[in-house]
Amino acid sequence: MAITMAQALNTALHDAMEADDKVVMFGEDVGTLGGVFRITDKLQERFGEKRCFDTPLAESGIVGTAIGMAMYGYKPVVEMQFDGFTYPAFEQIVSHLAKMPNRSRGTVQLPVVVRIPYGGGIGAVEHHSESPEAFFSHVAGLKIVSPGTPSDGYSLLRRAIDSPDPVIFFEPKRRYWLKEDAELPVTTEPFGTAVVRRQGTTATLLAYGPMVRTALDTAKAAEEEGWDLEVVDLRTLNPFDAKTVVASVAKTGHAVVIHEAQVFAGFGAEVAAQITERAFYDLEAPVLRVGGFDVPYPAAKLEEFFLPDTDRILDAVERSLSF
Amino acid sequence: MAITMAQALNTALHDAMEADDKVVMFGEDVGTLGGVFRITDKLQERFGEKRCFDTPLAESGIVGTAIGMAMYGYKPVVEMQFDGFTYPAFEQIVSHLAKMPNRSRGTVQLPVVVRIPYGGGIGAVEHHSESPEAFFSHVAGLKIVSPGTPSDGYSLLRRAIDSPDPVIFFEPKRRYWLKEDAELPVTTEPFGTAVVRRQGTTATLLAYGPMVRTALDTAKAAEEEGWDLEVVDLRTLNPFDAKTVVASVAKTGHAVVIHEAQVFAGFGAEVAAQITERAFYDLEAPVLRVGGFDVPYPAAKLEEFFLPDTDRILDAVERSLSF
Amino acid sequence: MAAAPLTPDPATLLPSLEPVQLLDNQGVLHEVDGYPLDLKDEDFRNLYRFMVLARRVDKQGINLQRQGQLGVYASLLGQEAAQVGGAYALDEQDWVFPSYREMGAALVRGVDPGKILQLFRGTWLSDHDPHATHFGLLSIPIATQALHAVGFAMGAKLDGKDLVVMSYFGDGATSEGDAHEAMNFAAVYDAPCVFYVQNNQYAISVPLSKQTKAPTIAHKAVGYGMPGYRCDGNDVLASYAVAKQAVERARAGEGPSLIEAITYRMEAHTTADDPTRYRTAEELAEWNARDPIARFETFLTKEGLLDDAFRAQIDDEAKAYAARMREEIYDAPHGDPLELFEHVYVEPPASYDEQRALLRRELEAQ
Amino acid sequence: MAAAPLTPDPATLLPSLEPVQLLDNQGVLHEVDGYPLDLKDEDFRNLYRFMVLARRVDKQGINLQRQGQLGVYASLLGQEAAQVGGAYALDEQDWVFPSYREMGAALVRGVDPGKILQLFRGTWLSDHDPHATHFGLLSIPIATQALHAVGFAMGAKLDGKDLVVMSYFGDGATSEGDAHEAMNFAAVYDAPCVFYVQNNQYAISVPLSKQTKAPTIAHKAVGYGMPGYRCDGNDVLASYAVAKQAVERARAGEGPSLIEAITYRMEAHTTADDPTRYRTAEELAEWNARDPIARFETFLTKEGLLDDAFRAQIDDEAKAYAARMREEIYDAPHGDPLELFEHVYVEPPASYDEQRALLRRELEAQ
Ligand SMILES: Cc1ncc(C[n+]2csc(CCOP(=O)(O)OP(=O)(O)O)c2C)c(N)n1
Ligand SMILES: Cc1ncc(C[n+]2csc(CCOP(=O)(O)OP(=O)(O)O)c2C)c(N)n1
Ligand SMILES: [Mg+2]
Ligand SMILES: [Mg+2]
Repeated sequence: MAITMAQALNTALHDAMEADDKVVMFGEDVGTLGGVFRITDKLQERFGEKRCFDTPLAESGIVGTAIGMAMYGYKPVVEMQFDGFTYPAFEQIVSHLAKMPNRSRGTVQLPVVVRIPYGGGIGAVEHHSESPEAFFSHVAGLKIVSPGTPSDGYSLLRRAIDSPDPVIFFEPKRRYWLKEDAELPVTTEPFGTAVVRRQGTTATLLAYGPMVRTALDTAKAAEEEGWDLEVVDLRTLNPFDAKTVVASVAKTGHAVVIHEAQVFAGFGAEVAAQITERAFYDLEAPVLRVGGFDVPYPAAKLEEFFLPDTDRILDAVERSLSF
Repeated sequence: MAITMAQALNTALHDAMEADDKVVMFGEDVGTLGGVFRITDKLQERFGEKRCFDTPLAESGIVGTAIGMAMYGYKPVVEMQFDGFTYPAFEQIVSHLAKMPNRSRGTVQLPVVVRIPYGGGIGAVEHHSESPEAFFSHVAGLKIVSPGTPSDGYSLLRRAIDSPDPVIFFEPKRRYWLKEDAELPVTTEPFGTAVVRRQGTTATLLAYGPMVRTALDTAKAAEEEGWDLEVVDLRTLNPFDAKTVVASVAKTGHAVVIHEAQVFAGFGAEVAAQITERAFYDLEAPVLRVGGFDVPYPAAKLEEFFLPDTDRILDAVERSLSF
Repeated sequence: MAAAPLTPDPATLLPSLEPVQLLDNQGVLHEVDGYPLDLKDEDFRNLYRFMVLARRVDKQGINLQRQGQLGVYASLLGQEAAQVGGAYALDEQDWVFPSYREMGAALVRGVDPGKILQLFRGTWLSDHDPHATHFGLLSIPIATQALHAVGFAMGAKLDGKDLVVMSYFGDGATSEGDAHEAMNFAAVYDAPCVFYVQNNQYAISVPLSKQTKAPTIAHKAVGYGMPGYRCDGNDVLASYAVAKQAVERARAGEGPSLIEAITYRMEAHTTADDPTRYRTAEELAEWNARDPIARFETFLTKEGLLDDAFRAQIDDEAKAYAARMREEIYDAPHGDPLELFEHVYVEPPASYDEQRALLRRELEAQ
Repeated sequence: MAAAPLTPDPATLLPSLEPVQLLDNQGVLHEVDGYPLDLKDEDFRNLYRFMVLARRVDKQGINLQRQGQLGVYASLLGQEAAQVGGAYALDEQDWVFPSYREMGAALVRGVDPGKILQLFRGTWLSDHDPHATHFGLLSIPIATQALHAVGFAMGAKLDGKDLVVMSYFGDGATSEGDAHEAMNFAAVYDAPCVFYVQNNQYAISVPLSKQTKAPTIAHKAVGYGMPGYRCDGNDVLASYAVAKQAVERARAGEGPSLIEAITYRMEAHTTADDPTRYRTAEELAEWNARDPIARFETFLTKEGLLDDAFRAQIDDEAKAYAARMREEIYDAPHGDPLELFEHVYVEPPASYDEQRALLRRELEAQ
């Protein structure tokens, strides 16, 4: 059956609430409206206003109260309406959600999931297309997840909700309508397991979230050039599956890491550094990074020039191969 | 004359206010008290309550009003009392301070300096020893500065205040009492100019802010091992001086980048990635990263085990040399 | 106890529950003590003119979005009186810091609507020069602009300038920490600032009753020691008169205040929204009966201030505006992609040369 | 206008300016309407006991810092009545979410002071189990814990538990966005939560008059549609009685409220602070004359509740506490450095093995 990422996520939320009545859901417009992307559609109808409810317009408030509810014993799943509106909650996420289990010497656990529709490519106005994953990846105590397919969307979100550790769950909003033949419920590999989405020998493309599809499209396009690209989907940025990544790069000798966020100090730097540390002698060229330019996310009409696409990736592959 | 970093910074603020009456200073306890580290000592006395004043306890408020004052035509220098209390201002910094000049097509300029005493090593309680520079380095529109010596403290802060672009100015709080023979005012190189603090041939240590001193100490200690280490002080993370860095690594073939922040997705990854991209064939080993562990900043009695020190750096040098 | 109250009589801070209304639903003028109308005939006509223009310009915005010319658009339909009345109370040297729904206020400030729409088209992130019209950048992150307004007002005060700043935001915005910090800073520094809340009853789908349990939004002023006012936001005269009072207060150095203009968003939250999911046709009809323009029209006609010539003139002007908007927007090409690297820094990093070169190569390869 | 007020009569929300005081400065009890004292002799003695213990434990904290055993310490001297009175109003199942200055409240909840001090010593970031005593982690980022308190209360309510949460914070904390969001959420969800502000007149060096222009901190409650109360925070009976009323209100499902306990920090902000830079000896002397313990002592003595035997018993207890604290703190070794990698994740990443190995090597090399 063909399902979309949005359906997979909605079903995952539904099934998690069904399975465990400690799971509660809140955020701006997630109740009556079902979320601006309808990812929480029908959940309030099904589970009532007590388990799925709208909040006042205050992101720090949302994350802060989620922490308190988790201390009480609930498993809150909260939505930040858009990537760019996660920032008001930064302090609660960094100073408390990430640290409290450690601070408390394990006496407090915070099984909270912060869902963030993220990334660009949908022609949105500013602050609606950000890729803030690097910020949160740099915060010990958080797990960072970003699915690239509907099956992973379902499975990783279920795992995130079941996780005893706090999870920042980055939903690739431009892939909400991405389809896949899959039967729900579906169980894919656990956190910390990257997956080779396409076998290849020429070079490795490393991607996550919205860029997985782009990487696969690029691999297809690369066939014309006679290149056989391997595509690795990281799935979880933390934990980071160095093993799968290194195995692929050891095979191909070339690596290009891709994300939408600006390249400078982005997560790609971490991937590049890890590969270089762990597979130095396997590398025939430096790991190249492809991403957005080091400028603010631009206006909709210009985002195509900002965002990495097949051409920019192929250009990097070529530079790598001819290094 | 021997001056400390704290004196250099205080004098820089004083001289900047003297030189330009558009410079205003505010933050928590910066007025009457002169700041908890006394970096703004005597400024209110000298320049009056209108140009140096205490604010209510609200960091988003501090940065947000600084933006408004800069739009009006002032040059606000604001203090975040400690690194860990910058987070409430994250949205104002990321969504507005960094973006507004670009959003406005250059019709709005924001010559704001956000001063942040940062880093550990002073036995402080939690949230007082954070190194958040990687977060802000990943934000286009900001300049990221961190002096390692009193002279640079003075000169870079003067430049930051004169900068037409917003600057996040990271003051290495554990080096506030670091002394140097220098005559103020002093002018060191402009933003984007790293400096070789010690010439060497065996390997390059790359550091900034509080770790510059540690790197120099390590180079000294390394002499015993017969290693002649070069030490590069980055000074500004953005703009990043790839030229000086690459020239050094091209010479030594080995590079170790050092910061206090956790290594995972830290700024060291960017440095490592850049060096690898730009000096691949010069590298005899991967760029190694030395930093804090990927855990929350620990309690004071344990920080010595968390923080990078001479031993951890020498260990990395050894790994690099024997790679 | 030494902890004496900080202002003489807090009871005086308690806003009146009854919103100031000067024009009733039937367009009949009732004077209200303390809110004298200092308007000339020309002003009455101008208020009407701006409201009609705002509605027309707004309609054009929606249409352009429907025609695929804008990515999204946030309508002000129903809020014309609140927006225009508020902004009309300002003098030329004063400033407005808007959110994203303030096309009406923009018009009053003389901002070209076509420029405002470029944000929604996605040509650039903002296209007007705030310094030319004293109308700040549209601000999407909720409540954040209130702090910019306060900082600007603090700057003006420090500089000894006669200048008042008005910050618009919504009912939902009052829940954000930034709104709180802004009002507190303004009060502490006696900043010449007016917080103008258009209470249009919803934050997207969330009704005011789920946003706050405050008796009214105006009551939030009490906690900052500043006056809070309520006005019928569908009555342009009340909106003006109350704003005028707050503006004059700020101008006289008496500090900030908060205005709650009670109104209703007749359209969807933005063109991307489906309001049938969260509100009823009855509610809509109820508010439709309080249309801000119709009411004012009745009044002006009775007063003999609205003749066919003037209507025709406004109509022409509205048409011209709309035509110009279509012209400016319709298939407006995006600018030079290489401008991505402009305006980020006055002193850009060296790495921009490499990145610009990459983009140039990509553009040439197309 | 349809926009009817959300609660019946906002005027009833206006806090009384006069703080509730039951014991005057001379230790004479005056009954105050609406604040009946439901205390038995044992309770009176217990309140006294906790205050004396708090002062002794606090003194020990300062001394341990002076002896180099703690990195820093935040004294509660002068705030004993406010802290103890507030916490004493809670039942066993209730919770406290403190800031960093709540040693007195911790004592009432049965938390071992030595454990609290481990944070200031730097042994670990927190050392008590919040679930054992229903006393949350000390919270240093200002006002953030108020949101945790609200969330906890929301959880309890959802779960149908009879449980009230009290969040302590300071006068300075009221300026933070988080305090605002916490109070708004609590009111919107009718969370069984009491916001207990110790107005000790300063946020480090910043006096209340520069923190806010609100008539009083209690008046901030109006903007959330909840009751605000003021009490003499140096009067343990008033602090208790007002807190009790707010707690019972929350317990009865009537929602949150805000208490301003007016008191004074007699010591430096922390041991790292130099208060002579920002306040006068006269001010200090004035507040010293209102000492919360002396006043209560006079009262208890008159009532015959305080005899030498009881004094001696408390004295012994206090000495034992202090001795135990010294024992727990004095040269307390830090724990195993390898614990750095514990408790961060229940399911740690693979990379921890490498990092743990590196640290192990470093430790062995020493
Ligand atoms: C910080 C932040 N959070 C969330 C959003 C998403 N959002 C856009 S408009 C809106 C509702 C705003 O309601 P209100 O303040 O009443 O203004 P109105 O749209 O009714 O004019 C929300 C939640 C945002 N823009 N910024
Ligand atoms: C978010 C944040 N900003 C700044 C600080 C630094 N700081 C610690 S205590 C304090 C003053 C707090 O004043 P108040 O809330 O009145 O509590 P008190 O210390 O008087 O008990 C400040 C500014 C902090 N801990 N957290
Ligand atoms: Mg609204
Ligand atoms: Mg205080």
